[in-house]
Formats: sequence, C-alpha cells, structure tokens
Amino acid sequence: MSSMHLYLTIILAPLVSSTLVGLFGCALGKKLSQLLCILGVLISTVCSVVVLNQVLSNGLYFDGPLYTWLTVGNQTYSVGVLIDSLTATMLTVVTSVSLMVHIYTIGYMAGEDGYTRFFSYISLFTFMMIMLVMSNNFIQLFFGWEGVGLVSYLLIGFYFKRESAIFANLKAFLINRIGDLGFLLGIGLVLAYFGTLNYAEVFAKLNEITGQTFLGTGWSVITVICLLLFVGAMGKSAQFPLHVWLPDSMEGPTPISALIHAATMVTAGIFMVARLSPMYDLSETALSFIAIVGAINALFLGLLGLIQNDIKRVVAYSTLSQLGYMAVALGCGAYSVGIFHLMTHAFFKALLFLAAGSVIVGMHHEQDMRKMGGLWKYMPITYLVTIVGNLALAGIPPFAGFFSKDMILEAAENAHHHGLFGSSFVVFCVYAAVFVTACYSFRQLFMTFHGEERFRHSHNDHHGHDDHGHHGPVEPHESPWVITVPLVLLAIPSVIIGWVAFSKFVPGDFYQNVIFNAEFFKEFTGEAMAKGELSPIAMMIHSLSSPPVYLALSGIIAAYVAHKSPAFVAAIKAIFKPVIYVMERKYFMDDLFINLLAPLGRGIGKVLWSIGDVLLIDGLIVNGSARVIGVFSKIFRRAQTGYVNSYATFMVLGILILLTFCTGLILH
Amino acid sequence: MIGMNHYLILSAILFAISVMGIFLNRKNIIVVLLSIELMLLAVNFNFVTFSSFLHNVAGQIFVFFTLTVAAAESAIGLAILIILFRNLRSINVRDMDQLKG
Amino acid sequence: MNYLLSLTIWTPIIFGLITLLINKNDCLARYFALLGSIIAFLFSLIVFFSFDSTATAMQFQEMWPWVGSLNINYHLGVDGISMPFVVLNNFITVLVILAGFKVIKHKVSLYNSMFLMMTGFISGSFCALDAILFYVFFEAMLIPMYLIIGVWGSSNRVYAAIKFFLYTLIGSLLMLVALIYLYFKSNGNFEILSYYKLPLSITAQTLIFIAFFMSFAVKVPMWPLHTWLPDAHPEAPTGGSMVLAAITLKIGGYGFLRFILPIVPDASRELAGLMVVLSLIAIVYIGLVAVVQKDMKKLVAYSSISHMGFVTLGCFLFANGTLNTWAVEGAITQMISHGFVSAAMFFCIGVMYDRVHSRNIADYGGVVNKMPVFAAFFMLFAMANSGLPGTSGFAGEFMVIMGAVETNFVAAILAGLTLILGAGYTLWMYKRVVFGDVVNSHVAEMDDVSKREFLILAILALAVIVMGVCPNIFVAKMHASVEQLLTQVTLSKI
Amino acid sequence: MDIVSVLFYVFAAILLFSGFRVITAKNPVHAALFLVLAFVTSACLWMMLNVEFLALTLILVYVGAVMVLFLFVVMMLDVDLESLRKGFWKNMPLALVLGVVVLLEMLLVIVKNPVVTSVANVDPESKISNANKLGWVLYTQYSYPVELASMILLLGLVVAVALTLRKTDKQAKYQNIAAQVAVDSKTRFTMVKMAAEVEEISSAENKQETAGDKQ
Repeated sequence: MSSMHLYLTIILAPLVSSTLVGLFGCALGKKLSQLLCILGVLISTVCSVVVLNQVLSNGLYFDGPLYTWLTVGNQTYSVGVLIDSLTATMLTVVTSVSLMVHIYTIGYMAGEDGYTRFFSYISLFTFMMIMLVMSNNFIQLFFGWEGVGLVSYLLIGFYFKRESAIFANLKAFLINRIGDLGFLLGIGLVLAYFGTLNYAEVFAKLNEITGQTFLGTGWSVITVICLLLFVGAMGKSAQFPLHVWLPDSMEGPTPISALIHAATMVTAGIFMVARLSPMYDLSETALSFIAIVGAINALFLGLLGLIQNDIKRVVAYSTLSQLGYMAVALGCGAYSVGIFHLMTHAFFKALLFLAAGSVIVGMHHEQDMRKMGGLWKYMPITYLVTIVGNLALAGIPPFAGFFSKDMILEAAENAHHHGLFGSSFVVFCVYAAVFVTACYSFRQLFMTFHGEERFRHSHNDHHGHDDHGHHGPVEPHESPWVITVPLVLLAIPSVIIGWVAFSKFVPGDFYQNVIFNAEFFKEFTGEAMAKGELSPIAMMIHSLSSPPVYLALSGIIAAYVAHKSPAFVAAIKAIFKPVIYVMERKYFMDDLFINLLAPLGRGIGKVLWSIGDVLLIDGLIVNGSARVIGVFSKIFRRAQTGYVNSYATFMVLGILILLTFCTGLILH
Repeated sequence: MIGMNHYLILSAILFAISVMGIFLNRKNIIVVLLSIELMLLAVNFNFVTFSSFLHNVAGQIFVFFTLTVAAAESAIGLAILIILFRNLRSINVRDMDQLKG
Repeated sequence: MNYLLSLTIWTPIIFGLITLLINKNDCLARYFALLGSIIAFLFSLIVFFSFDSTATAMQFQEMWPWVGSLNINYHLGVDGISMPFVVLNNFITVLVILAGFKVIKHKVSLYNSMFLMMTGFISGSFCALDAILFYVFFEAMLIPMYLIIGVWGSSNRVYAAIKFFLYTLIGSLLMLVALIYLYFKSNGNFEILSYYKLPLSITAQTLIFIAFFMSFAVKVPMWPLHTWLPDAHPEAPTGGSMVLAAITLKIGGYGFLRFILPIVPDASRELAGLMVVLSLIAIVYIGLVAVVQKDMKKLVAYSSISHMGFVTLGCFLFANGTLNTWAVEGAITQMISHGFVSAAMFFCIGVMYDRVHSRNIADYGGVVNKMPVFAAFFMLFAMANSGLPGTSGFAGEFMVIMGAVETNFVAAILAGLTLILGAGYTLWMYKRVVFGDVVNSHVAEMDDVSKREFLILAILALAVIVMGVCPNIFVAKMHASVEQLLTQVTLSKI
Repeated sequence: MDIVSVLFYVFAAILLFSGFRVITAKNPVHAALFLVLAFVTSACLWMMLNVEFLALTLILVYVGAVMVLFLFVVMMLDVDLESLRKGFWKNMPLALVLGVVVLLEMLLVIVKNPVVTSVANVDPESKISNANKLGWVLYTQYSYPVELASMILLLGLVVAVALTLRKTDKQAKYQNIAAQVAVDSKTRFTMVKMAAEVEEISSAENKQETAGDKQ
C-alpha cells in the first residue's frame, strides 16, 4: 500500500511540523523552526506533485478509509482519503502556494515577535486545507472546514495587541459560523435522506432521492440540500451577504492574506460545490441562486475596490469579485471552468498580495496608497511582477486570467441561451465587472508605482497607526531575495498556466468521472470543440473580435486617465455623490452586522437575563417563596403569647373541637 | 327511679362547670388547678357510674389510676406554683410571659 | 459475584474518612487523598476495559440483602449507559484533588475528604440498581457538595449553598414518592429493572413522569429550574465547580435515560414535545443570556446549561414512536464531552482566579502577554466549548443535531443556533480576557502556569482532543445498551 | 319518690352548688373548701352506687391529701387577691357559652342512646364486697398498670421535692456527717505562731497587774 503512505505523508507532514514548532517553538529557535515548517510543506508539495502526475499519467483513483471515527447503530463513519483529478489539482495549488508563502514569510516577518508561532499556524492551516481537500465524506469535510476557520481566526488575530485585529478575527469566526450552521444542516439532511455521509455512496443513491420533496414544503430535497450547503460556502468563500469579514481580515499579516484570503481558504466553498457537482446538477434553482449571488459579488463588491486607499483592501475586494466570478462559473454549470479560474486566480492573486506585502515592507509598513507613488524606480522587480499580476487579473489575452475569465463569460452566455433563471442579470454583471476589475487593478498600479513620490512630503502630517514610528522621510528599498524569489516563482504560472492547463480544464476530459458539467455546458463545449475553437490560440483570435478584451483595455485607459487628471476624478465623484457615499459605507452591510445584529443579540440577552432569570424565576418564584414562608412565620409567631392561660384555653378549645367532631360522628 | 342517665347528666354538668372554671379564672392558677381537679372528679364519676351499672369492675380500676395521676399532677402543679411565687413574688399569670415567642 | 463495583464506590469513601483523620499534616492529607483518588480511578479503568460492549444485560452485578423486611437490597450493576460516567467521575476527581493542592489552605483534610466521599456517592448512584440505594446515594451526594460550596466558597456562599441544597432536595422528594408508589404497584420490590416491565396506566405514568422530571430536571438543570447553577458556580471553589459541572449535572441526564424513558415510555412519548421545547429554550434562551454575563464563572455556568439542553433534546426526539439512535447516543457523548470541557473551562478560570482573585471579565485583559502557555490551553478549551470539530465538544452536538434533522427540522435549526451563540459568548469572553494589551497591574503580575497546573491542563487537553479525534472509544461501548433502551421505549406499557 | 331518689337529688344539688362556688369563689381558700364539699358529696353519691371502697379512697386521697396540700399552699402564699379577680366578669359570657355547648353535646350523647335504664343494684345475694372484687382483679389482670401507677406517684414525689428544694439556701441547717467522721489526729489540732501585738511593758506594771488578777 505504498500509495496510502504517500497520502499519509501529504497529510501528516505539515501537521507534524506545525505541532513540533508550536509546542517547542521557542526552544527550537527561529532558524530551525522555520526550516522544519518549510521542510514539512515541501514534502507535501513534492508528494502532491507526484500524485498529480500519477493522476495525469495513469488516471489514479483512490477512495479508502483511514480509521473509524464513529459507529452509530450499525453504520460506521470514518476519516478517509479520496484521490482523484480534482483533489490532485487542488492539492498542488494549495501546497505550492503555501510553500511560496512559507518562504516569503521569512523575509516579511523577520523582525516580528511570535515568529515561530506564525510558522506553526501556517503549517497547521496547510494541514487543515489538505484534510478538507482530501476528505471522502462530509464529516471530514466539515472538520477541515471549521479547522480552516479556526486557523484563519488565529492568524487574523496574530497581532493580538491591536484592538482592530482581535475584533476582525472574532467577526470572521462568527460569520463563518453562521455559514457553518447552514452547512451542518445540509449535512444533516444528506444523512437523513441518503443514510450515509460518504461521497461515493451519496452519489450512487442520487437518482433514488431526486423525486422526494422536503417534508411537505414542496421544494425538492436536492435543492434544499444544495442551498444549505451553499450557505456554508457563502460563509467560507465570502459570498454576498456573509462577505463582510474578508476586508477586515486584512488586519492579519500579509502572507496570510495571500495564503488564506486569496488562494486557499476562500476557495473551499467553490471546491465543495465542484466536488458535489453531480448533486448540484440535479437542481436548476440552486444553480441559478449561486449564479445570481456570484454576479452580485462580482460587480458590486468589485465597485468597492475603486474607492479603497489601503493597498491590501483593494486586493481584498478584487478577491471578493473574482470569487463572484467563480460562483458564476459554478452557477452556469461550468464547474471545471470554475476550478480552472480558481487555480489561475490562486496564483496571480497570491502574487498580487505578496507584491503588495513587499511594497509594505519596502515602505516600512506603510499601507496607505496616498502616501506612495513613483516606486517603480526603487522596486523594479516588485513593479514588474505587479504588472504581470494585474494584467492576469484584468484578463488580457496572453495571461492566465484571460483564459479562465473568458471561459466564464462564454459559460454565462451559454447559460443565458439555455435560459437559466436570472442569467441575463448575471451576464450583465459579469461583463461590467471586467471593466471594473481592470479599472481598480490598474488604479492601484498607477497610484503606488507611478506619479510623484507622495511619501516625500508625508513626514510633516502625523501618520496613521504605524507601530514602528520611523524617523524622517522613508527611503523605499527593494525587498530582499527571500521575498522577490517567491514573487517571480508565482509570476511564472500566472503567465503560462493558462496555456498549459486550458486543454485539461475546459473540455473537462481530465475530470470526466469527477466533475459532471451541466448538460447544456457539455453541448456548448462539444460544438466549440468540433469547430476547433477550444484551443488557446483559437481563444486568443476569437477574443480579438469579442467585447471582454476591449472592456478590459478601456478599463486600463480609464484608470490611466483618472491617474493623470485628478480633476476628472473629482468631477465624477461630484456627479455620483450619493453613490460614492453608499459605496463608502460598503452598502451598509457592515453596519447591518455591527450596529444591528450584534447589539440586537446582546439586547435580547440582557432583557432575557434581567427579566427572565433575575426577576421572574429567581426573584419571584425562588426567593419569593422564601419570603412568603417568612411572612407566614411572622404571623404565627404572635400566637405564642407566653401566657399559661392562653395555652390552657387553646387546649380546651382543642378538646371542644374534638368533642364536637366525635359527637358528630357518633350521632350519624 | 334514678337511672344511669341521671348520674351521667350530673357528671356532664360537673364537667361543664369545671370547663367554665378554666375560662373564668384566667389569671388565678390555683383556681385553674382546682377546676382541673373538679374535671377529674367528673370523669371519675362517669367511670364509677358505668362500672356500677354495667357490673364491670374495670371502670373502678381505672378510677384508681386517675386518682394517682391527679395526685401526682396536683403535687407537681403546686410545686411549680411555689417556685414561681418564690421567684416572681406573684402568681398572676400576666407576669409570667418570659417564654413569649 | 465480583466486588469491582463496590471497590470503585467504597475505596474513595474509606480514603475520605481516613483523610479526615489526618488533619495535622496538610501535605500528607493531600497526597493521601490523591493516592485514594488514583486507586479509585484505576478500579474504574478496570471496569472500563473489562466491560463487554456486546452484552445488553447489566455487568459486574452485586446483590446483598440490605433491609430484609422491605426487600431493599444492595444491588449494583453497570451497563453501557452508566459505565462511562463512573470512569468520568473518578477521572475528574483525580484532577480536582490535584487542582486543590496549593490553592486550598485552611481545613485541607476536610476539603479532600469531601471530594473523595462525593466521588464514592456519585459512582454509587450511577451503579445502583435498587431504587432506594439509588435514592440514598442521590441524596448523600448533596451533603459534601453543600459543605464544599458553603465552607470554601467566596462571598455569597451560604445563600448559594442553601439554594443548591433545597432546590435538589425538594425535587428529589417527589422522586421518593414515585419510587414508593412503584414499590407498592410492583407488590414489594425495589428493583429498577423490574419496573421496566411493570404495566402502568397512562395517568399513573404521567404522574410518575412529572415526579421523576421534577427531581432530574433540577439536576440537569433544565430551563425553569436552572437558577441555582449560576449562583452555585461563582461561589464554589475551583475544585467544587469542576466536580459540580463535570459530574453532578450528569446524574440528571442519566436519570432521564435510566428512569423516565424506560419506566414511563408512553408518558415520555406524550410529553416529548414539551421536553423538546424546554430544551430548545435552554439552548437558545440561555445561550443569549450567557452572552451578557459579566462574571466568567456565571458565563460558563450558563454555557453548561445550554450544552446540557442538548442532552435533554437528544433524549426526547421521538420519530413516530421510536427514539432516534443518533440523538440518544449523541446525548450521552455530549454529557461525557461536556464533563471534560466544562471541567477544563472552570479550571482555567480557577487558575486566573488564584492569581487575580476576581471573576469578572472587566478586571482582565491581555493575559496572553503574561501567560502565553495558559492562553494556548484556554484557547483549545474555548474552542471545544464552542463545539469545534476535532475537539470533544463537537462529537456530542453533531450527533444530536444529526438526530434532530432526521426527526424535527425546526428543532435542528434552533439547536444549530448554538454554533453561533456558543462561539459568540465563549470567544467574546476569550477576546476580552486574553487578547489585547495588559490592562491593569494585577494582570501584569500574573506568572505563567506552574508545573502542577500544566499537568492538569495537559491531561484535560489530551482528553478533549482524543475524544474529539476518535469519539468511538466511548460510543462503541454504549451501543448495546442504547439499542435495548430504544426497543424498551417503543413498546407501550399501558 | 322513694328515699334513694330524694337523697340523690339532694346530694346532686349540693354537688352542683359547691362545684359552681369553687370556680366563682373570691377567696381561693373558700374555693378549696367548696371543692372538699364537692368531693364529700360525690363520695356519698358513689356510696349509693355501691362503690363504697372507692368512695372512701376518694375521701382519703383527695380530701385528705390533695385538698390539704392545696389549702397549705394557698394559705402559705400571701396572694393579692383583687388583682387576680379583675377581669372575672368580663369573660363570663364566653365561659358560659362554652360550658353550655359542652353540656349540650354530652346531653345529646346521653339522651340519644339510653344504655341501661334501671339501677340494677348489686344483686344482694353476692357476698363479695366491692373492695374484695377490686383487690382480686387489681393484682392479677392489672398488675403492670399498678406498677406504673406507683412509678407515677414516685415521680410526683421526687419532682415536687427536687423543684422546691433549694440547695444554696443559707439558712438551711444541716450537718455533713461524712465530713465530721472523716477526721484524723494531725488535722484536728494545729499550733499557730502569733507575734505579740502589745509592746514590752515595764516589769513593775507587770507585777502590779498580776497582783490585781489574783484578787
């Protein structure tokens, strides 16, 4: 069973290194602990690459239990491993990005305290993500799901001294928990109706359950399950109503933003939907719901990216919008395209985050773009790499982003032809979002790297909360090799991955028995394949005649114009005054949670406690009965007059009453 | 002819008088003790009446026991009375309420 | 006829009595008590490992006539439902006595002997198969607890001790009435198992149900009868809170499974709706109340009420006449896991209390800067308390929610709210206490956990993780008995 | 109306009158004496019922012992009478009502079920006297109760003495015989050295003084 040992090493390597570093971090010292963690992740990366080429070459498929977690009644529920094409891709993406981040952290977190703690957290995260990806049943998926939530809670709150950080991590955890509630109920329904939690068995029983309706409400069971599971995905992948925690999670150090909030954790929801594609295929309503939510995400949250001034928040909002794109892909039945975009996005978004990180390091932890400018002279490599990242993000042809994003546009249009409910709205949002993405990504580029060096005259006004209190004008410098090498390494796939992986993902033969694209998408790809359009070069040529590329280019030009003439920007701001205000308040979503739901919960709690517990039960019934007994005893006390004759009279009265009672009896 | 009822009525009246006695003399313990003695006499009277009319000597035996009890009770009652008087200089019931609740 | 159960019950009591005598030398008393508790724990381990999980009948049975005339006999026996609690009970006592080492200064021998005796009584009530024997142990258990809260408690301890004592006593008197009624109905025997087959009319069953309910609902504690717990916990010393939360609450849950469900199945089916509503109130209402608490121990006390709400929910999820296996096994697992988690939470609060002598959250802040190791442990237990998978807290709640989804979806949604509420109040308390900058001078002087405290925390952490990663150790042992209980509950007894 | 019923009514009247006077007498001594009268008349009535042994015991025990005790106590304690009589008539109505109620009930019972109407005198021919019958039964069937009765009497005796005896009474003259007997020679006689209190007077005065003594 050599393969089982291989899979075990993938899983256990990061866990072992994280526990070792976690427990004995200070003893091991910085050098040894970082080495240990990187070694752990390196091993699992190498193994997952081995697994990937095994899957590529001879179509490896493995589904087996490791140990029994629980036996209820006569069924056993075990922790298991499922290896197939989807797991292999996800594994390579997760482990490689995590490796890059591990190397990057050496440079980024050089001076920080809690260095070893940070490394153990990232390896623990990698372990959790691997468990999530490799699971073959719902319980283990949920274990990985919450485990990833836990580590993101730990990492966001890494600078536990900062009040905003510990607020952000609690917020992130609770909102994830709201999503997990839906997820858990979904799992419950799967167990209730399918009787098992193992993917293979669930998929086998699918056709029996399709007909059933959900206890008298008339919706089909499958739709309810898919929607509930997607609620979990909304919490984890920051879809529309539950997205508020992602921008605040930028409080954590930049490496984790790259690792967790760009490449891996947020994509867990998308992975879950792709993994359960056979189930999702059966319910049209669920798919349209996902598509609509994705579209809202893509356009409206993308718009917010335009008005951000913090370099990391711009990238955060772009993640939100790209997640919307992936959701749209899933909603239009093109699961493999969704995963394709997930992979390309993982690389270039991690690249953008790490580049932003290196800028922050270069500017001595200055995150506000208004205090940057003209940095291309000081940080050439970061500059070049950011351009590559932004071009990929905007979806300009040769780069990776173009292929996956363009396919999503095609899928959306195809869904529109197919008549998916609400697909016209989806198509509009997706196209508009292309323009918005290009616009904010290049606005960020111009504000940080071009224009006059605003950081020169920034030392007179007091800075924001920079905890290092630097002296005199900051002198930007290029980051050390430890930071720039991962950047370059990530830039390469952002360029070429589109070409290489296109043939694997789009026609879907790589995933034929794992991801079941919707029928109407399969016909579409079938025709396109027949017409020979489905090759990278063909796509490029076709794109020259289709709107998305030009939308992207116009976005770039708009950003350039806005950069060049602030007056133009001021004019637009004046016109759209109310819209800008609404966007500033993030569509009041933050307020909904912070100023409405939380105080509501606390208020109800206070009322219930003060009236319910203290006043009613404790005051009235418990102490009340004690007081009543007190009152009665006071009355009876007076009967003890102390006079002998009053006692005598009471005795005689007693005799009389007894006497009358007996005579009454006798007389009857 | 003097029937049993006559005797019973007589003892009933005696008993009633002694009950009145207890209620009347609320303050004077001695009279209360006396009316208790009277009450016991009434009871003995009943015993004797029944025993003689029903030719069953058990009633009379019981009279013995009530006698002994009455004697012991009055002895102890008076002893208590004396101590009370010695300590409180008066046997007025109103002064003896130290056991008030 | 082996004497294993009697040994498990009586060794702690005897050791307790002997510790009473060693009141001169505190150190000797402590180590002697620790020795006693370890021996008792070894016995219970023997019970655990030599327990045959396939047999449905009672194991390790012992029968001696106790009161011949009334046909009351000293009848002990253990099955899948009660055996885990005996082990949990002895395990927690070892930790509690270890926890009280440096902390308790005056009357050390009395303190330790109280705990040992209490363990004996609690194991006794779990193993008792004779109604009166159960009742005697059930009442005897109150006295040590009353003394522990009353003597070593903090400011308002007398009120809390009396309230605790009266609450449970009044409840259990009704139970005695029911037991005696059953004694006469089954013409003269106190065997609990014989009551399982005793035919009872529906009105009799309802009355017996109410009688048992009053006594066990106070113990669980269920919603309207719960106000003694948030008063008892802040006043009890650390060890007292640990035992109170970890074990005494389980007698209530155990009572439901041993007495109410099998003896009065028809009444349970009728009143199942009410019980589900009460437990849902306990989960949601108490969860919300826990959010606003200012005193840490009160908060954890309310959280344990909310967790125990799951137990009662699990016991009363009927689907067309039959109980749900997931839910019942979930209830028992929840009880065991709550034993570990709540003991750990109370110990953590105790550790902080020993250093700063204050229980309310406002006096703390930035503990992590001074006590990083402690903060890590406290994080693990806070996560277990909010039901994170991989920790024991998750297993119980997960199974009950799975059961609830199958039987009554609305109950599942409301019960599921605990995911949010549980995480809400625990982590909010954790944030205010542990994260952030050092708030005041007291927190600045806090030094990290000592070796002894580290040992206890490590053992509890191990227990929580092992039960989270592989709950099957306990769940596999209880299958047969739960199966039998379910078949027992389905058949009507009118 | 033969002689028996006449006697009965006379005695009954005296008995009731004396009973009434017992509770209404101003002076407790009068009350006691009236009670003596009541006892005597009831003894006579019992004689009519042929229960002569008990009648005599009644007189001996009650009149002889108990009433003497009462009189002794009443006369010894100088009790201020009028304070005790203050509220006498105030609660007369209540007492009357209660008395009447008790009376009615008993009469109801008696009238309701007449048991034996005629006085079956003790059949003249039975030779055994009342005392003989009593004695016969007393020490056979009822021996235990008699023991008990004696215990009660002993109790009464002990308690009365214990309550009223005051050990600390200074005036109580009593001798501690044991202490007197347990004496030995050494402790009987002790020499006590005393320093002369008067200073040395000249020898002349001594001689003149001793001469004076001799006359």
